[in-house]
Amino acid sequence: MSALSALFGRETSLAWGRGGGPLVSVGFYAGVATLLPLATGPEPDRLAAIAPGAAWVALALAALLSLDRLFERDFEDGALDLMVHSSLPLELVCAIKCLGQWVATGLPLALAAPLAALALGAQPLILPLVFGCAAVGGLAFAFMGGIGAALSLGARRGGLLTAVIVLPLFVPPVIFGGGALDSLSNGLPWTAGFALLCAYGAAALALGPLAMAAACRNALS
Amino acid sequence: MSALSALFGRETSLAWGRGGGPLVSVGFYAGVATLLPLATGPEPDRLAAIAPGAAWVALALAALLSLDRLFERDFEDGALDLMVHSSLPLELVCAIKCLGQWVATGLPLALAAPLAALALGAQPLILPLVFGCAAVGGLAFAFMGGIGAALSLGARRGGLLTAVIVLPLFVPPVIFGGGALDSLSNGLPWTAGFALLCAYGAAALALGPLAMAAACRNALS
Amino acid sequence: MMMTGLKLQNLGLRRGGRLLFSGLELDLKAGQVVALTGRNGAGKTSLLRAVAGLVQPEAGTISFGDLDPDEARASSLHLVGHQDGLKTSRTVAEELIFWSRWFGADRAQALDSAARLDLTGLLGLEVRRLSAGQRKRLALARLLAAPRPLWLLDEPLSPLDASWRTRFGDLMAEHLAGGGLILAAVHDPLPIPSIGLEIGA
Amino acid sequence: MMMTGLKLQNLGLRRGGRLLFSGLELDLKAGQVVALTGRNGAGKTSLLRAVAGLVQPEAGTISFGDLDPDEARASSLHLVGHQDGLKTSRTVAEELIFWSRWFGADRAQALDSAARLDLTGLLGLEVRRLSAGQRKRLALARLLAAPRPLWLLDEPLSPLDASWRTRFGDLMAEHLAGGGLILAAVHDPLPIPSIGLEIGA
Amino acid sequence: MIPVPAFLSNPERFMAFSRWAAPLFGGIAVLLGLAGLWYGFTAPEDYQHGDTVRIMFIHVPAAWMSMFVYVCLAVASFLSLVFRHALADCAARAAVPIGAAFTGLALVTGSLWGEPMWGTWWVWDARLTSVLVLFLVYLALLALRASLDDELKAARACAILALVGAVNLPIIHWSVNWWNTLHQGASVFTKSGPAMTSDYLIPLLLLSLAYMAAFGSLWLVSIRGEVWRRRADAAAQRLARA
Ligand code: HEM
Ligand SMILES: Nc1ncnc2c1ncn2[C@@H]1O[C@H](COP(=O)(O)OP(=O)(O)OP(=O)(O)O)[C@@H](O)[C@H]1O
Ligand SMILES: Nc1ncnc2c1ncn2[C@@H]1O[C@H](COP(=O)(O)OP(=O)(O)OP(=O)(O)O)[C@@H](O)[C@H]1O
Ligand SMILES: [Mg+2]
Ligand SMILES: [Mg+2]
Repeated sequence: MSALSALFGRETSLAWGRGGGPLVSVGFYAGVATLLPLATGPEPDRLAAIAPGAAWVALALAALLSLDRLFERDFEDGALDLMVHSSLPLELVCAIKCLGQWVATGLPLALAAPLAALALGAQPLILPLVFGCAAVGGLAFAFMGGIGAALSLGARRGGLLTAVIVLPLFVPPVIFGGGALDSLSNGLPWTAGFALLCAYGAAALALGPLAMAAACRNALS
Repeated sequence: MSALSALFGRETSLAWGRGGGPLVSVGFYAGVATLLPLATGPEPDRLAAIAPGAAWVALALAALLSLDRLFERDFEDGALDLMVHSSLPLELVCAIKCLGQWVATGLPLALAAPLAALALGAQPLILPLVFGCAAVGGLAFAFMGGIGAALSLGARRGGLLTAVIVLPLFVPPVIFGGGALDSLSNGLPWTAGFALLCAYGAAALALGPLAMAAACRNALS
Repeated sequence: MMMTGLKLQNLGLRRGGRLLFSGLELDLKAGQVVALTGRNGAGKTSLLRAVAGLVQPEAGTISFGDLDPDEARASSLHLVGHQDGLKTSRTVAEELIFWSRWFGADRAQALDSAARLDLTGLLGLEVRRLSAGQRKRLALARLLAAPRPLWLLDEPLSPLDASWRTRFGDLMAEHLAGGGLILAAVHDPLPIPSIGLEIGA
Repeated sequence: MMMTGLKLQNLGLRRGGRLLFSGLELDLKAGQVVALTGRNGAGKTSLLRAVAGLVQPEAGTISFGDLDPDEARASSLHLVGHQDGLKTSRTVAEELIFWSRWFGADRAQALDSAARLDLTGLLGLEVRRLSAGQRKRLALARLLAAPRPLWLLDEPLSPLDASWRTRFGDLMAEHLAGGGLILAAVHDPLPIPSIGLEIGA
Repeated sequence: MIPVPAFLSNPERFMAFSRWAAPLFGGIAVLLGLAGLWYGFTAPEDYQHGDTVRIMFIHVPAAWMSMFVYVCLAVASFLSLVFRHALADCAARAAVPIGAAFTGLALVTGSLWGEPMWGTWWVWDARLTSVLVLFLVYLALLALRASLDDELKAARACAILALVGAVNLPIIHWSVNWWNTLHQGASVFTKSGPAMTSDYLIPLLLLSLAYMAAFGSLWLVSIRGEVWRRRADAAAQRLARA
C-alpha cells in the first residue's frame, strides 16, 4: 500500500515535471486555440463547427507530447530494473505510471478543454460533455499511449515512432467522442457515443497495463 | 569543416531517431488527416475549407513533438560540456542542430504536407504553395522551437513548458502562411503573406542561434 | 524473510551471440561475501543481473536457499548497479524516501539511513548537484533503509573516498553479522575478508 | 598547439552558496601530472570543470601558459568527466568517429585510437551494450584520437580492470613524454609517478 | 558602455530615488486619472459609437501600455543580460505581471467594446490575435521563471525569452496595415495629426498619462519589493551558513 502511494506520488510529481500543471495546460490550449483559427481563417461559423473537434485533437496531441518519456527515463537510468524487485506486479506499476501521468496532465487539460472550445465559439450547451469526453478520453489516451511508449523503449527511433504506434489507437476514442459532441450540438441523442467512449476507456484501463508490462519486460531482458 | 559536417551527420541521425524520417512523417500526417475529419465531422466543403490550415497546425505540433529533446539529452549526458571545447562557436553548433532536426523531420513533413492537404480535399492548385509554406515554416519552427528547448534546459518542467514558450513564437508564421494559402484559394494575391513568412524564417535563422547559444551557456554554468 | 543461501549451478550466460562464461558454480551461505572479479567485459555485471532476474541465463540454475526465486527477487534482494535509477531533477530526500517506501520501509527508516551515510545535510539538494561519491552513497542508502538479506553490488566502492570505503566495509561486515549475503563485483579488493570468485579467466 | 603550463592562482570556488575551497595554487608544467585528491564533495570535479571553463570561479585566475584561455579551451584541452557524453543508442564506431572529427581528427585517427584501446572488436556494438570498463575506454579513446596537450581526467581508472590500469598508465606516461600535461582527480594512486595535490583537507 | 543613469545601476541610489518617486507617480496618476475620467464622462456621445465610445478611454491607453511595458521589459532584459545588472533583472521581473495585467485589461475592454460595435466579443483577426500572443508571451515568462530553481539562471533565461518575444511588437502595431482587419487603424498618431475631435482627444491623453504614471509607480514599488526579497534571502542564507 505504502509502496503504491509512494509510486503514485513520484509519478505525478515527475509527470508534473514532464509538463503537467494547470498553468501549462491552459497555456497549451491557448496556443492551439490561437493557431487554429489563424491557420484556417476566422469565419466564426466555420470555426464553431470545428471547435469541439479541434479541442479534442489538441488533447490527443498534448497527450502524445507528454507520453513519449513515460518509460524512457526510467529505462535509461536503471530505475525500471529496480522496480522489478518488489512484490507489486509490473502491470500495476505501469498502470500507476499512466494514472499519475493522467492526473498531472490529462485532468488539467480536461478542465481547460471547455474554455478552449468556448473561445473557438462552441455552444455553451455542450461544454459539460466536452469536459466529460476530455476526461475519459484523456484516460484512454494515457493508457493507450503508454503502450506505444513502452514498445518504443530501446528502439533507435523513439519520439514520433511512439506517435505512429499510438495514433491508430487514438482513433476510436476520437470517433466516439467527436460523434457524441457532434450529435449533442445538432440536438441528436449523444449517449451512445459517450457510452462507447467510456467502454473504450475501460478496455484501455484493463488491457493497457498487460501490454505495457509485457513490452517493458521485453525491453529489459 | 570536418567537425561541422560530422556534427550535421550526427544531428540528422539522432533527429531521425528522435522521430524523423519519411515513413514516420507520412504516418503522422496520415494519423492527423484521419483524426481531424473524424473529430470535426465529415462534411466535404467544411473540411476542404480547413484542410490547408489543419495541415499547417499539424506541422507546427509535429515540430513541437520532436523539439523537446533537441538539447536535453546532450545536456544531461554531458555531451554539451564537451562540445564547448572546439573552435566552433556554440551559436554554430545550435544552428547545425536545428538544421539537422529540420532536414530529418521538417523536410519530410513538408514533402508529405501536400498529400495530407489533398486527402482532406484541398484544391490541387494550392499544393505547391502548401509545400513552400511547410518547408519555410518548418525551418522557422525548428529555429524558434530550438529557443524554447534551450530555455527549458534544467527546468523542473520540461515537456509542455517548451510548448508554452514556443507556441506564441509559432503564431506569426502560421498567420503569414495561413493567410497566403487562404488568399491563393480565394484567387487573391498571396505573395505578400509568403514574403512575410520568408522574412520571419530569415529572422529566425539569424536570431535563433544567438538566443539558443545564450540559453545553453546559461544552463551549463 | 531469511535467506539461507544463494546457489549457482553450472551457470552459463550469453550476450549477443557471445558466450561470456559457462559452468559457473557458486555456493554462498548466510554471513558470507563473495568478491567477483574478472577483466572488463568478462560478465560480472551480466551475472549480477542474471541473479536479479533481469537477464535469462543460457544454461544452469540459480536458487535462493529454500525461497521461491520469484519471491526471493521480489522481497529479499537489493541490486546496486552501474546505473542507480536516481532522477537528477528530484531532491535527495524525495528520491531516498520514494525508494525506501518502494522497498517496504517507511520515512523514518529512510531518514535514519541518510543519517548513517552522512546525507542529512544534503537532503534538500537536487540529485544532479551531488558529487559522484555523494550520489553513490545515496544509492547505497537504500540498502540500509529497507533491510533485505542478499545484496548484489556492482563496483560499490569505486567513487567513494578512502574513509568511506572503510566505513562501507564496516556496514557490510555488520550486514553479514546479521546473517546477510553479499555478492559484489569489484576490481579492487574489498576492505573486509571475502571469498574470491574470478570469472572468464 | 603547444601548451607550456597550467597555472591556478589563488583560486576559489563556490557551489550553491557553499565555499568549496579558496586560495588554491597550482603550477603545472609540460610533462607533469598532478593527482588531485580530496574527500567526496571536496570539489575535485568542480575544479576540473572550472579549468575547462564550464564553471565560473569565485576568485583567482586560471592561465594556460602563453595561450589565451578561450583559445586554450577551444583547441588544447580534453575533459573526460563522470558523464561521458556518449549516446547509448548509437554504435561505438559512430560515436568515436563523430567525437574524433569534432575535436579535429579524422576517421583514420579514430580507428587507430580504437585499436590502441582494444575497441576494434566492439565497433559495431551499441554503446548501451558495453560493459562499464569498455565504455570508459571508449570515452578515453578520444584523448588519443585527437591529440591535445592538456588532459583533465575525472577518476579515469575507476571501472578499468588491473591490466587496463597499467596500460592506461603507460599511455599517460607516453603523453607526458611528448610534452603533455595531466590533471587527474583520483581516489587511488595513479600507476605512474605524480605530483599530489589535496583539496579541502 | 551605454549611458545608464547612475540611479538605475546603483541599488542604494535607486532605493533612495524610488522612495519618493513611487508615491509621487502614484499621486500624479490619481490626479490625472480623475481629471481624465471627468472629461471623459462629460464628453458628448459619439454619432457613430454612442455612449460606448467611453470604453475607448479605458481601452486605448491599456492597449498602448501593454506594448509600452513590453518595451520597458525588453530594455531591462537587455541590460540584465548584457551588463549583468541585478537591478535590471529585478525591473524585468517586476514588469511582467504588470504588463500581463495591462494586456488582460486591453483584451477584456476591447472585447467588451467589440460586442456593441462588431456584434461579437471576439474575432480572430490579426490585431486581436497578436495582442493575445503578447499575453501568452507574458504568461510564458511567468511559467519559465517559476520552473527554474536557480535564480541567476532563471533571470537570464527569462531575459532571453523576453528579447525573442519582442518580435511580436511590430506585428501588433502594423497588423492593421498588413491585413484587412475589423479593428480600426491608427487614428491618433497619424502623419496628418489626430483624426479625432479634441472632445475625445483630451480625456484620452489625460488618461494615457495617468496610466503611464500608474505604471511607473507600480513598477517602482514592485522593484523595491523584489530588492527587499533578495536582501532577505541573502540574509537568510548568511544566517544558515553561520
Ligand atoms: C479584444 C479586442 C481588442 C484588442 C485586443 C485591441 C487592441 C488594441 C491595441 C493593441 C491598440 C494599440 C495599437 C497601436 O498603438 O499600435 C488598440 C488601439 C485602438 N483600439 Fe483596440 N482592441 C480591441 C478592440 C477594439 C474595439 C472593439 C474598438 C472599437 C471599435 C477598438 C478601438 C481602438 C482604437 C480607436 C484604438 C486607437 C487607434 C490608434 O490611434 O492607434 N479596439 N487596440
Ligand atoms: N548484444 C551484444 N552483442 C555482443 N556483445 C554483447 C552484447 N551485449 C553485451 N555484450 C558483451 O557482453 C559483455 C557484458 O559484460 P558485462 O557488462 O557483464 O561485463 P563486466 O564484467 O561487468 O565488465 P566491467 O568490469 O567492464 O563492468 C561485454 O563484453 C559486452 O560487450
Ligand atoms: N547548488 C548547490 N548547493 C549546495 N551544494 C552544492 C550545489 N552544487 C554543488 N554542491 C556541492 O558542491 C560539491 C561539489 O563537489 P564535486 O562534485 O566537485 O566533488 P568531488 O570532489 O568531485 O567529489 P567526488 O569525489 O564525490 O566526485 C558537493 O559537495 C555538492 O554537494
Ligand atoms: Mg560491469
Ligand atoms: Mg567528482
